Amino acid sequence: MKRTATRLGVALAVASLLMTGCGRDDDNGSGAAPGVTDEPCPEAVDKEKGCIYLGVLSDFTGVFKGVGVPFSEGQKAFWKKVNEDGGIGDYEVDVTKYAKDSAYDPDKHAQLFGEIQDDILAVAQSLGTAHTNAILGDAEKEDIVIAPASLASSWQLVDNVLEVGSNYCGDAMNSVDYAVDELGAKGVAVAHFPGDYGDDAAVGAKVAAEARGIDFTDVPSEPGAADKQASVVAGILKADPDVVLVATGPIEMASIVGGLAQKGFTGKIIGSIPTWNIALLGEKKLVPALQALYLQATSFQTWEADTPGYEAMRAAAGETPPSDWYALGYGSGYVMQAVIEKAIEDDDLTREGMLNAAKSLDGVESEGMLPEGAANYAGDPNDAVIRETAFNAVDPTTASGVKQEVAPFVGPTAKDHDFSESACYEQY
Amino acid sequence: MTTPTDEKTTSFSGHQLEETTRRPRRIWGRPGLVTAYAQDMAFFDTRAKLVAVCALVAIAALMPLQLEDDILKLLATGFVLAIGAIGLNLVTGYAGQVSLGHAFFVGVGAVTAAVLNGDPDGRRLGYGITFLPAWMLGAGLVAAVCGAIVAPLATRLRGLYLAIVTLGLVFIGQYIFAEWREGTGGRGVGRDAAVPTLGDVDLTVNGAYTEEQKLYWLMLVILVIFAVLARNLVRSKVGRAFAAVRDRDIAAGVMGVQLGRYKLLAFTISSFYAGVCGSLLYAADGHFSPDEFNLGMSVLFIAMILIGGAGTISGSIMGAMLLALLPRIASELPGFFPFISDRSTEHPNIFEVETALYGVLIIAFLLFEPRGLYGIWHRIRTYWKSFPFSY
Amino acid sequence: MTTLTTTATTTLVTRVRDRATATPNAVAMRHKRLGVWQEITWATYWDRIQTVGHALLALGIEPGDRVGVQSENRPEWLILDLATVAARGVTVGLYPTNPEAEVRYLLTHSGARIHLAEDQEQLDKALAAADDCPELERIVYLESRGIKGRYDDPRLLFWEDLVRIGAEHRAAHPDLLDTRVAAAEPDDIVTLVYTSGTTGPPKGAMLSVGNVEFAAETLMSGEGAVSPPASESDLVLSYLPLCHVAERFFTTWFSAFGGVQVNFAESIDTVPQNLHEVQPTLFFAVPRIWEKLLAAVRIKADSASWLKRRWARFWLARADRLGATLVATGGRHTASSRLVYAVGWLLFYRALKDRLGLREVRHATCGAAPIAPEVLTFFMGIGVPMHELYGMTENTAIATRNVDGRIKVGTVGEPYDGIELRIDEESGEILTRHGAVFAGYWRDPEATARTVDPDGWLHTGDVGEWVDGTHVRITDRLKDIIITAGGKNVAPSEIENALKASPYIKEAVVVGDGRKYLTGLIGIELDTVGEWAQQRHISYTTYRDLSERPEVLELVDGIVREVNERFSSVEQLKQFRMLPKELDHEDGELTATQKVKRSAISKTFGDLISSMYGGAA
Amino acid sequence: MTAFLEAVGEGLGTGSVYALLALGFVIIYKAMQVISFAQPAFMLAGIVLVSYLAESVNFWAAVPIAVAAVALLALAVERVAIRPMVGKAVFVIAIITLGVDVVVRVVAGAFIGVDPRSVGDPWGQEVVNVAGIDMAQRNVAALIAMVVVGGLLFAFFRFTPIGLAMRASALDQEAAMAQGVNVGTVFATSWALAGGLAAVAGVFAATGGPIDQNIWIVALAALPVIILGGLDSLGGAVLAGLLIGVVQAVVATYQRDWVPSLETNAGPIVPYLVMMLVLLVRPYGLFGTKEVERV
Repeated sequence: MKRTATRLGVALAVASLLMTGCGRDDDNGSGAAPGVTDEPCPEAVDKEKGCIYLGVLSDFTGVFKGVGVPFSEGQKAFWKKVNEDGGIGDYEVDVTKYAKDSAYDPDKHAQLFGEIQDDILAVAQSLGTAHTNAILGDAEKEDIVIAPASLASSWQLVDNVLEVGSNYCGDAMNSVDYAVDELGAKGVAVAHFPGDYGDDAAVGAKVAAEARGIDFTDVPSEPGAADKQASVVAGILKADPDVVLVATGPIEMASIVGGLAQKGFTGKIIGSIPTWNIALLGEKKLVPALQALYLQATSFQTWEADTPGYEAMRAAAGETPPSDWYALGYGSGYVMQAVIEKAIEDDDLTREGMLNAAKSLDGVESEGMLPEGAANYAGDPNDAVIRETAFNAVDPTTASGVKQEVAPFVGPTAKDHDFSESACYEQY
Repeated sequence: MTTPTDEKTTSFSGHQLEETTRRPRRIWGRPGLVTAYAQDMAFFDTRAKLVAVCALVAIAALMPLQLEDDILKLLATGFVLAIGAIGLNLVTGYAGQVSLGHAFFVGVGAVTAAVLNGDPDGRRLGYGITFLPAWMLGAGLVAAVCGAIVAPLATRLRGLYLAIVTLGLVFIGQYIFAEWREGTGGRGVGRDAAVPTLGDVDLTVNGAYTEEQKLYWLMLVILVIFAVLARNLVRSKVGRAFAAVRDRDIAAGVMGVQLGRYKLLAFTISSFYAGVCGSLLYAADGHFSPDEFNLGMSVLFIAMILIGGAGTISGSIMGAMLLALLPRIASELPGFFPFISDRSTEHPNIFEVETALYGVLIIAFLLFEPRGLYGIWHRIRTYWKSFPFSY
Repeated sequence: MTTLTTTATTTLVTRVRDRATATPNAVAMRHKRLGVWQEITWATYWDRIQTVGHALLALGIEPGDRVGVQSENRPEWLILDLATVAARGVTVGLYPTNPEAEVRYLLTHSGARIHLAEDQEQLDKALAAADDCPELERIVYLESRGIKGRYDDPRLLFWEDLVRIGAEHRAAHPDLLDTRVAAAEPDDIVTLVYTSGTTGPPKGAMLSVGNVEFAAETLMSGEGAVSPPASESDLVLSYLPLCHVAERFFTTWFSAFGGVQVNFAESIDTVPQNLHEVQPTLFFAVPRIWEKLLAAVRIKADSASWLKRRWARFWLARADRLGATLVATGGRHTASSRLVYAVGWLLFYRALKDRLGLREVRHATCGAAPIAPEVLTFFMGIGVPMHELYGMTENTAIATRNVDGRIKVGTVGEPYDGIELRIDEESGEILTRHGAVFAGYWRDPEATARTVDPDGWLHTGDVGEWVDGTHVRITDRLKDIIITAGGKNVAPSEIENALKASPYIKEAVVVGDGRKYLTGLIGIELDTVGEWAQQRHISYTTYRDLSERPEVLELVDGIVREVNERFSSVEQLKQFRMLPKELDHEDGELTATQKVKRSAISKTFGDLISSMYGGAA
Repeated sequence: MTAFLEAVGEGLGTGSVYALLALGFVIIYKAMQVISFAQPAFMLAGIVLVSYLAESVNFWAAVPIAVAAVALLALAVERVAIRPMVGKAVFVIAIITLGVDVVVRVVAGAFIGVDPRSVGDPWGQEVVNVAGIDMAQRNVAALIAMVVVGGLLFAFFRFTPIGLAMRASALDQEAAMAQGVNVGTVFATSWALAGGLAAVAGVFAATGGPIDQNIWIVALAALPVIILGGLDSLGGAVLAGLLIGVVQAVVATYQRDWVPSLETNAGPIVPYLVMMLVLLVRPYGLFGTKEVERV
């Protein structure tokens, strides 16, 4: 026993010596800002250049992996092209090393952000609204700029979030206006995920329905296939609306469309942008229903769009399966690129510098990848909000499975709505 | 079946031959010469244990000066999980009541703490109580009350029936959490977790020490307190009653152990620990959502106690630490096995490997080392204890 | 030797009383109950002695009355023993293994008025004998299990009731016992120790107050038996039968005279465990125990995992060398051996001794029967200071002992200071004369006269010789000496002990009196041979089956051959047979102290023996 | 009334899926007194296999192949991870099956890939009108499949030697062994059967729309079903499965009328609530046999 005690004593002494003798490495590398190094990127084109690390918090295995995976691939393609074209200043950009899979779980999202936050300059992709909200507090503390893969109506209220495109709330308003004006709808139902994403669309629809004086029915949904959507379908049928707004994932949307079609529903079903996935075309029995009933509300163009940006993107994509999410990921790069360039221009490539650069950004040349007026963070938030929405219909002949059916327009509700007070979803 | 009174008359214990007033003395160098029951049941029954545990705690306390923040965070999470694992071990490992409902009580704790601590003017319900012990114990108490409410149903059932019913608790709990948006933030959204502050110091803000260092110390202190409490509990009359219920509940009942009472107690205490665990579990990430408290979390806790060692406090801690570090271990794997990708688009990738590894760990431990990490430790200890022989 | 006066004789009782006054809260003894070693202080010990003493007075015990005890070692044994002495009675110890017939003989012969039977088992024996014992009035029992409510013999008295009677008597007559104690005289008989005669019925040796006092003074003073003398800081484990004089010494008398802390083993089966827990500082064992310990080390080391086995073999080999060195130097380390031992202690011997329970032993003693030198050497090698000593009931165990630094292995050491010891030139018999020579055999003046000659010399019956003029070597018991047909005198015990030094051999009985050559009956050690067989995948059912396995026969044959090489050709075994059963006290093959009764053996296994001399098996 | 009957029809469809799953659980339980938590994983494996096979061969050929393959997989799992534990505490074995579930689910899930998959079933969302009630074809198919499979199982247990051995073993394992029943074969067969049943159930759970790897959650509903029916009752499993399916569907349909304030679909927790209510009255389920306790 004495021997054990002695041995432990020695071990303790050695351990404490080790711990006090050589302290832990408290600073982050070469003295530059977090996420900026003089060392080349892991997959550098030019080994002479330093590296800027951007974090990616996406969904590779969860409900929205159909969004997260192509989105991330698009981003990678964008930055690969930027790096090949000489990078930004003395740096190249890496979006691979700190790419994490949150599996569409806000808690895991927050946890992963904690893991990478000391190693990145900014977040190039934060997928999900509630998810981005979960890290917003910490990010604000550290002045970290975030590019969200989410179109919530709250982002224009936050300085460090670089939103692009119209939000779910505005899209929903436009959808209702469209239904009333073009389809003569008398009633609208919204099937949506619980949570900020679904609620945002629901509130938009509700606001528009009230403004236009038509019936509104709220039908909460939840992730899951046909068995989980049965009650949703039942709820919609009971309300008997002329148009149904859907803010879920693609599987849920497909089940709802299928269920409604089965029961003879003939109105329109307008889904938020994340409700479409090209794989639904594999569901042969379902395609006719989708073609007949479904519209996708979005402010972005589809894969085959005829702009220089899309052309370059298609070239960069090569063999990658076409996906509008890929295009969105690719396009979002323009904004981050502009912010980094401005920060370098200001000779302040730090988090603060990035934030200042972002705040002063009043638009970006995206070669037609982003909607008109995107990336305006300088002016009044309400003015900067993109209010126009286009509708895509299912078209199996196109590369991404959808094709623009209704050109971008701004409905009366969205036009007059003040987005600068609070996020739509907070009014749910 | 002998009656306990029969035993007394067999020798002269009824008379004053043994003095009870005197403190039991320890005879130097003779740990086996136990002269009092208290000594036999002592917290540290040997000096080596005392020294070893003190040394371990001391080393653990010094770690933040040496280790990087990301590891510290994992370790701190491990400490908190260990509190929950100890709780589950009390009801499952010690009292033998298999519970798959632990996640529910953890959830109750997390929600309660968040509600108590939350900003009164915030988006969600909050009472603005910043005093850490208040919301931590409050969370534990509310969870304990839930445990006490559930216990009567649980005491009617045994074995796998009980396991499935407690599993139902998780589903019902998730439903309630999802419905109560005011408190929980709702499914898929969640809310900010309780913020650990001591006095005016917000432990989640970097200062002279980083957030991770401060949280690590906080969790270490709390874990030590709760581990000591649990250890004291299981070496008491209550602990022995638990063991009796576990080993053969009918026999225990015949011997005068009030089954209902002790099962109730086991569930209540276990839930209290779970509640405390839940209140602290999200301090580092600052956010949680009700989707967390699902079957997977219950299984995680079960895995902790089985991998650590059922019916041991130290095993609970070891199991929790291993599972807390598992993601990190998995993320190191691609370095050793190049065929494992760290990109989620390729297969097999580390995310899959991590999850699979977890399943494999469970299977492997139960197949090869049913007593878990504690069993391994026990073997090592026995190797030296039995030195220079093998038995 | 202190002054002995008739007015205030120091007895065991007064010594306990004085100690209880001086250090009331020191630990007198420990006994294990429900897994915990319960401590009994001197104050409690003395208090209980007084109460039980009063009880004896209340039951009418007069000076010289006998009180029997048949129990395992436990505090009550000592309490009753000393209470009896306090009442000037005579304690008669019985072996717990004594079968009913012997209990009947002993109770009848001693004429015990009160008898303590530990539990139902002992009580059944006592009750069966009781009707033949007119003097037996009361049978006290300690464990009520199976007795209370089932036995209605009016002579029965539960220990608790005895204590109650004592307490009442004490309250009524507080000074009566003190008066009785003060009246003690040196010639008072303290105890009858029945010698486990290997021939004939047991004889009760009477030991007086004076005997015990003289013996204790001799042991405790000067170089004594243990130096420095046994003290309060010493611990002993009490596990050998207390009715044997050696254990009485090491337990009761060491405790009373030296203040040694007595720890009672739970039972004979748990001795290894208890030894490990208690880690006594003084340890007495009979050769059989030492042999068993040695066998355990060998077997366990061999069956350990690979690394541990290698390690153990290495250090045990060093231990052999260390032992040899110590044997050569008389027990003192040389510089190099001390260094080797120090390293070995750190890496192996300390742990080994800890496992054996001998880690704290400062003085280990072996006696009561001859032991093989290699056993002693082994234990000296691993750092257990072994001392062989010699003594017998009739001289209150006072004769010779080995002294640290002058140890001679193979001898029983030097006579104590202040006693007389000589070896009869003619017969070679060892004779002693001193104050501890017993007062005679109870109710057997004839035998007394045969044993103590008119000059006061005690004839020990052991044959010995001087070694280097200072140490005594015991050759054998006088009556065991075998005279072969060729007229050669052979001491069988040396051959037997050499055989028994093997871990596989438990019993060896050399036969050959009046025969042409020597032969042996050999009994295997079931544990070790069983293990040995298991490792070789030899299946067996019973002891007899195992004994008769050809592989086992081969094993034993090898050991016999090896031992034979060490002896001259007349002393070699020409044949051997396996004992078909384990020898047993109850079957009369062994004495209570596990000594072989040769007469009984030659009768029981006559066929086997004659088969070795060409007769029919 | 039509809506109610349509809900019942819907419920019979999902109920059939539950019943098929529950049969697997019960078969394993009867053989070794263990609940196999690996059933969800086998179900997922079946779905994945069918979704791949349906691309090359057609759906009708894909199903039997997948069922056989999953049965083999279950057999392998039993041999590797379960057989060595026979005789250990049932709870420990149950947890091992949880581990198996995790591993198999990860591997099977990896094959689902990024985009939703389809089993390529011929029914889709087509409906058939039965006596004025619209019933989804896939629900009718599930019900028919359940009846057919149930009948085959009945015949298997009734008329084949191994079926007889399994019944004997379930009744008294030691006595069966003494009569020469190879308990190892019984274990293996029960696992293979359960695996196959899970695969069949999976196919029907996956009909009607695209699925992702989270489809396995459906299988959890079978747990309250088996408790409700009684762990050792095959008939109980079928009845409880249908009952739970119907109650679930009815609640989903009428929840908004009954309790408008509830936003979340209560369907998934209905089985547990029903189970708990029943257990309060009958601690061994509706048809389970009371466990005889020996001290």
